[in-house]
Amino acid sequence: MLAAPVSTHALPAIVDQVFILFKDWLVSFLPTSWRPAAGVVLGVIAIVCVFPALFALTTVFERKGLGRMQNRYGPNRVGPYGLFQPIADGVKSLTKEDVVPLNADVMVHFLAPLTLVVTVFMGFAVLPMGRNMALVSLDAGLLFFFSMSAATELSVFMAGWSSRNKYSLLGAMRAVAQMISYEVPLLLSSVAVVMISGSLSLPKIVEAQSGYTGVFPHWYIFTPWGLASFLVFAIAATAETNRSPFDLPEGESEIVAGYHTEYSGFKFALFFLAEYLAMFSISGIGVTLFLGGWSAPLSFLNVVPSWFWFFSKVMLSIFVFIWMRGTLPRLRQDQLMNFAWKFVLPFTLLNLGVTALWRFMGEGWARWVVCSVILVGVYVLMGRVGMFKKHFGPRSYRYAE
Amino acid sequence: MSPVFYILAAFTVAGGLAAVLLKNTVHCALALTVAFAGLALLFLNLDAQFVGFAQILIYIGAVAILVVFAILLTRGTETPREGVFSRSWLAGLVIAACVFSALGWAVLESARALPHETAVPSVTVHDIGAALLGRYVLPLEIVALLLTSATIGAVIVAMHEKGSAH
Amino acid sequence: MKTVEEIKAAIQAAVPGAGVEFVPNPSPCAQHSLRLTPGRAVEIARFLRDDPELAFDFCSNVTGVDWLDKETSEKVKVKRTVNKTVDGVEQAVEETVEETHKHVEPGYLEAVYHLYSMAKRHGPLVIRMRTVNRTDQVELPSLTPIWRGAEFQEREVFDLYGIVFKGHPDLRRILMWDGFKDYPMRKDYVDPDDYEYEPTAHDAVLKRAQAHQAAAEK
Amino acid sequence: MLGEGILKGMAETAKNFAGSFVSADRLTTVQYPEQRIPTFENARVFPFLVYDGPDWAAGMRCVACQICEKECPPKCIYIEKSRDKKPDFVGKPQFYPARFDIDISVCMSCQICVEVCPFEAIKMDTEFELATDDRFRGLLLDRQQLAKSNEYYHQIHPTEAGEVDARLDAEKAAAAAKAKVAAQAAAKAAETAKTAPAKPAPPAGGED
Amino acid sequence: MTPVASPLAGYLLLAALLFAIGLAGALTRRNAILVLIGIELMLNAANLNLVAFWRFSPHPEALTGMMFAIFSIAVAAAEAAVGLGLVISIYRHAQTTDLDQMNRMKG
Amino acid sequence: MSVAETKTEKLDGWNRPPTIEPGGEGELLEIAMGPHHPSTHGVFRMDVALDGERVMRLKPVFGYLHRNHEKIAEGAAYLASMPYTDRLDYFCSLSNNWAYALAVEKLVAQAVPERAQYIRVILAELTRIQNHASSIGFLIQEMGASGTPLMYAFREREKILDLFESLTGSRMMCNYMRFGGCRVDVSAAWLDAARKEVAGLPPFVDEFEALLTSNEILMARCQGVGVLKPDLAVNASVTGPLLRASGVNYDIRKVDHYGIYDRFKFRVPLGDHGDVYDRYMVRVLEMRESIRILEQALKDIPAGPIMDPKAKIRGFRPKPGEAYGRVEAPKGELGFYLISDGSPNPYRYRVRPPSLINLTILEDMCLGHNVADVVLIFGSVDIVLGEVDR
Amino acid sequence: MDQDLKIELGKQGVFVTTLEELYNWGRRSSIWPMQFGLACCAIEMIATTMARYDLARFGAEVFRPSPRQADLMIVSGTVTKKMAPQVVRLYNQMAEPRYVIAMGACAISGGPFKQGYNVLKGIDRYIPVDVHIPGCPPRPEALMQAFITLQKKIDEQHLTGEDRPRFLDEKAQGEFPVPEPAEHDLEPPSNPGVWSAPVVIR
Repeated sequence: MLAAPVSTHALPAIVDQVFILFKDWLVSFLPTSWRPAAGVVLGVIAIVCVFPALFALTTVFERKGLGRMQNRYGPNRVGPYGLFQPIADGVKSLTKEDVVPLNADVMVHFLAPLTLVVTVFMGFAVLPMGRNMALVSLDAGLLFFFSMSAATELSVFMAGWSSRNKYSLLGAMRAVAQMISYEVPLLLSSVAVVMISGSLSLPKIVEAQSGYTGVFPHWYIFTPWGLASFLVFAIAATAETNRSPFDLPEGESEIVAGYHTEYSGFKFALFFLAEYLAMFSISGIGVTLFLGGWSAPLSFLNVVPSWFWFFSKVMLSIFVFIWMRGTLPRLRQDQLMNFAWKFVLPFTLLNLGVTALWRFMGEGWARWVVCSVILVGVYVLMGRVGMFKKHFGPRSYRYAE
Repeated sequence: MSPVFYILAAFTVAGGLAAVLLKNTVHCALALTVAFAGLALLFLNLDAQFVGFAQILIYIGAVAILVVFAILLTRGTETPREGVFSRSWLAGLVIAACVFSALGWAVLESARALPHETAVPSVTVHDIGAALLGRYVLPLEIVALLLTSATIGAVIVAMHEKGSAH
Repeated sequence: MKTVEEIKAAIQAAVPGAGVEFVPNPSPCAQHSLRLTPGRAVEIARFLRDDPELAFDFCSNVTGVDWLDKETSEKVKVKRTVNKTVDGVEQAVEETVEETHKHVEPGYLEAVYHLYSMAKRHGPLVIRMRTVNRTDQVELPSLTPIWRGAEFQEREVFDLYGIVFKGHPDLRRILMWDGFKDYPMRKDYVDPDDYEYEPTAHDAVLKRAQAHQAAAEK
Repeated sequence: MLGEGILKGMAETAKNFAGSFVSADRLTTVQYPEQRIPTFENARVFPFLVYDGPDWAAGMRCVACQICEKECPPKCIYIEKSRDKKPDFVGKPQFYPARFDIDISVCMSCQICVEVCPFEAIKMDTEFELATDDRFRGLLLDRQQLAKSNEYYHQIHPTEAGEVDARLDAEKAAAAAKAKVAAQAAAKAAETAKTAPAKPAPPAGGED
Repeated sequence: MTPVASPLAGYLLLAALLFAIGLAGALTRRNAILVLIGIELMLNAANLNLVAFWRFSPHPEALTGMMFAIFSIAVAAAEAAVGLGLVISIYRHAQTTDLDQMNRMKG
Repeated sequence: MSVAETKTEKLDGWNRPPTIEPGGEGELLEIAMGPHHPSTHGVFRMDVALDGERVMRLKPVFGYLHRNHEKIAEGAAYLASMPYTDRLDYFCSLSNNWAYALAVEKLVAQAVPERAQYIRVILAELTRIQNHASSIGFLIQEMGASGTPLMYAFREREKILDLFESLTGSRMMCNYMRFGGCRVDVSAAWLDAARKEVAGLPPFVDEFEALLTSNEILMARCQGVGVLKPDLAVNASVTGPLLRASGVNYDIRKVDHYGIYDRFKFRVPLGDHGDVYDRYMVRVLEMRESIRILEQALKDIPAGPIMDPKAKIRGFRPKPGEAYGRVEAPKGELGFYLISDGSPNPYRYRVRPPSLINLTILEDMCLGHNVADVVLIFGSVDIVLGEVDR
Repeated sequence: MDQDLKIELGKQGVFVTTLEELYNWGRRSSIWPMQFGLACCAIEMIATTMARYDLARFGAEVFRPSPRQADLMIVSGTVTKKMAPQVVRLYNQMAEPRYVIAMGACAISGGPFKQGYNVLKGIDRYIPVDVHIPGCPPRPEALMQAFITLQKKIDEQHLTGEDRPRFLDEKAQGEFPVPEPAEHDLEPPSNPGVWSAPVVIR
């Protein structure tokens, strides 16, 4: 944890750093040699409390939001406005019988959800959730994040394989194949940011975006390459978290419930938790890389605490996840793979080139025009070619009287 | 020699042993990832952050998954009827034991000459990047070539049969 | 569209020696039908499908019908000589006696096909085939090779009536499970005894419920 | 351009999302236990037996003719005729159901019993909240549970009940007229009988 | 184990042990994939050596050992991909991953 | 994955599903999809053999909802079967009613008064719209959309069901038509409500189309999937939107001229590719045509009786004979075949279920495709198990 | 929960009571039905989850495709003899606590189709049913009312004592025998452990 250099004790600054100050105050009761470790422990406790709570809220808001999109209320009876719904779900999941299939691999079956949740939680360690609010400020923070998200794949496989159920295995294979395929564009799209900011450390990346031109921020999404990377990142992130329209691993219309078909009770709840936590962490990374992390969207809004901006941006991205889920049908396995390897990956590579071009063209409007033209042109071209090659597109129909 | 080292070492060796000894192939692969994770932690213990994370990303995120996929694709999940160890297992064991004793003897012999605790080197990712694109740019290019050719080679090897079947 | 009689003539012209019989339908809709003898039925069906003028390319409906053994009793007055003792004397007297003659017309199973033409937009033409009896000779030629649309329907007729369609590519039970033994749509099928609890039993249901109770008490 | 259709779809759901906060068309939920969709007059769920007057046993219109029992497609009605008779609404002595059970766990709400009933005695209820955990006692309704007053009938099916009442009134009037004629005839006959040698008077047609 | 003065010796011993385990696995297992697993273990043991040498070298800022380890990881990944590709390819041909049986068939 | 890899074996017409050769590796994976599989519209089962995710063999298994409708009907009076027809295709009870009434009316040469004919047309077309909307909703649901199109379809369906309920008394099991007319008359208020509802339908279809028609994912998933060639479709007795999506112009409303469909101006939309997307679009376009019919019918509906006064209700005993009557139900040709032996019960009562017969070519359409496509193709056939198994 | 028992439990400690209440509240507020439909009633079940009726308000829109994760099996429609073994098997796969709602006439008793040869005369012959909804099909509101009835039923359950729910009774049956289709009928035609016919006096 970075030290908290609160220079001015103006109220906004105090509010901004309130968590850090609180932590420092708590830690100050301990001997000095214990303080760093205690700080980390406190941070871990905070993360372990905050994000599951956020998960609980998100599930109920997702269900309500989906409901609204579908002209209905969604859960609104359990507690005020249905807010206690996730608590009830939790109580029930905890007390529900834990069925382990007879021929399942008991040990692996038991370990899979645990390792999944643990690896997903690890990802939060490097997220800067506000000014000075990263649990550990690693030099190779981005790398750490991706290595953790790569480790989740194995847990998914373990879950699917140990259940000894055809649907589970099929779901797990799908999930792993999909996650591996989309990890490549995910990594490469963030490489663009690393190229410009010149750092793998997430706080540094945020700082690189925290300037303003007039009132408008210097976020990477407001550059041609940044927008393109962001789109690719968003697509890949959706695929990584198995959300609609890439939710094939759980495609209930074909393979029942995917890799967690055979899980019940609390273990199933853990999978559920892990899915949402992954959504938060990947949204957090997306926000950090492209949307300026904890910096305010307009310069005069800086009085609002930084953690507020971080969490609102994350929630906004969660809303988009939900929105897409409410609208889109899912792709097919081969289409998903083709999309990853034949569309997203080449486009990402091109974008890397464009980023390099941007880096070396220097300030001025020329690089804006050149980069935008290349990206838009290639996008339209690839879209056209893809559509024609796959023979899909709008059709006309004839009538008989 | 901190207790952390002993814990990690035990963890890693246990993973490695399990990977070699277990009956079920998938269990072996999973145990292998345990060993990989232990090694990654050891790297971190050695203050090699970048290598540690790269170890997790590549070994657990890619190699282990690859192994698992290969096991499933070759239907290796069932334990074979004829036993899991090769007929020449004894010879193998002997050779391994010999190798270990030779190495161990060499290490212990030279233990006195080995350097003692040194200061923690302050190497940032930035330094590594600079080194990769500076002094080590040639090996980097070669590795890039190697990786590309390996990818193509693996794809071709795996695709080949399908092509000829039709 | 040609009338059914014309079609019959056309069939007989095209498939020499085909046994085709005109079966009138007394109902007001007058959908008369043709009865084919099973032997040449496939050829006739192919002719019906492929003849450019008839072009019955669309086999809409396949039905099985179960016709039970029909017992017709008719009362006949018969004259015969009976030995009688009239006035103490035994003599042969001719007498008219009423006798009931029972004919048992053997039952049969029937498969009915309704054909239409999508190309010519006419129809329906009803063709029917009969099995010899209801017990052992229940084979009919399958028309699935001519009209694929008959595939599941013939399977259904096999399942529920027990008509065995020769030449059907995949004649298995379709609605009932494989180990099932009976042909439930036949008129003489007896339901399994599972009337354990019938709070509003009456008529036939009552009888079965009572039978069940009697069996349970035993 | 690729992605256009997706955006169009997203716009559609967004419209519904936003609309759900302002427009009733976009938020069609009727919150059931508190709010209810008004029942339609024609709605039908399960049959009930209509009775007139305050006493359900005395006023029951059903005469145990058992037509509905016979016609009921799933055979969910069970009727036992009474041994004695009681007068019906026009005063004619009729049998009544000593037992009238409907197993609503079988009933398919087809309304055929209503259609075939010549006495306007069985009608369709609109009550549907009948879920129970007791299958054997909760779902076999006897005649007391089935009996509902004519007022209730008016309440749930006002138009139809009005027609039925009009028809019954007409029938009653016709019966009364017939009875009157019969009574007059009887009176005449009695008069003539007075003059003529005594004849047994015909019974007055159900005037009680 | 005798008390080792240098921590490096501990790492080296551990690496030797892992290497031996990997070697034993590679030499004794029947299944081709498990042989590959053994080889991976051996490679990792080597990596451990490299990193340990880098850590305790007099000039860690030269990054030699670490670079070696990074390249070795990259090469190992390539090796794993090609090796498993080969295994799958052979499996398609012979319908087995049992090395003993593959030997028996002689191509 | 294309069907071009499949080897079509021409065997006396198009009789056998094509056989395809496995790609080479390993045994086939046998999966029984159903009978409680989430996307089999109830209790349908497909025994699928997979090579990877590619379908090599597919055998539908029926009978999990075989409720002995025909047997029960043969033991009951003609009228008593009317409520049972509701439960055949439980989405479209009114079409079923009509088909059965039509068959019986043919059997006894029963005329139907003008007003009743109009009511029948109105109800049948409303049924068609709600069925098509829901079937598209289910199709997209199977494609993985989390219910939104289905919700919109059901939102509209509820409005139509309100019309049904206020007229016939029940939401789904209307039991409305009678031999020679209809059970109750429509009121002016009902007609107004129906007009209002019909006026609200085009915006609904527009919304539906905006949500789906040009969606790239939907196009990518549906186009070129589950192609059904017209000649095979005809030979396999496929009917309804499935047939018309293959480009065969056969709509029983136009062919048989039953009811009073001749009086209305409407067109029959046809597809050229015969794939899932065409089926989807044909349904959408049919909804639009149905709205046209409804507008005309609601404008022209005459006054008059709704039951033929000569119609016999009590003691209904048709003379011996037989009749086959069919209508264009939303799912295809729904026919009833009745044999009367002069008794109050039909001697033989047979339903020609479009859902079952449309499934004949399920295997042909699915072979060589992905499992995910199977679900889609199956959804595009639009079946209801009550009718498949009866 | 009735007053007497509250007092009685109060003796055992408030903790138990509140725990029981929390447990029951959790169970009843989060009933996830299984995504499983049989016939006509299934359509009304779907309609119940749709915008107009919106079962989601009770937190019950999470229709789980996998029986392991579902709490409630809504037997919505006719159970045929061919299907009955599957239904029982599915029920066996569900994790406790599990509930069954028999929706519609067919599921309760075979309904209008009970005279058929292939129709099971009520699913309660094989598995225990918690709530029965008559109707053919029941209106969506009726399903919701049944749902509320089930919630009330759960609320009234005590975790200890004689009337504790079945899943807390160690001696109670966990797996139910799955009937086998035989030559003429299912074997056994009913499961005597679950169901016995009441005596019909007639």
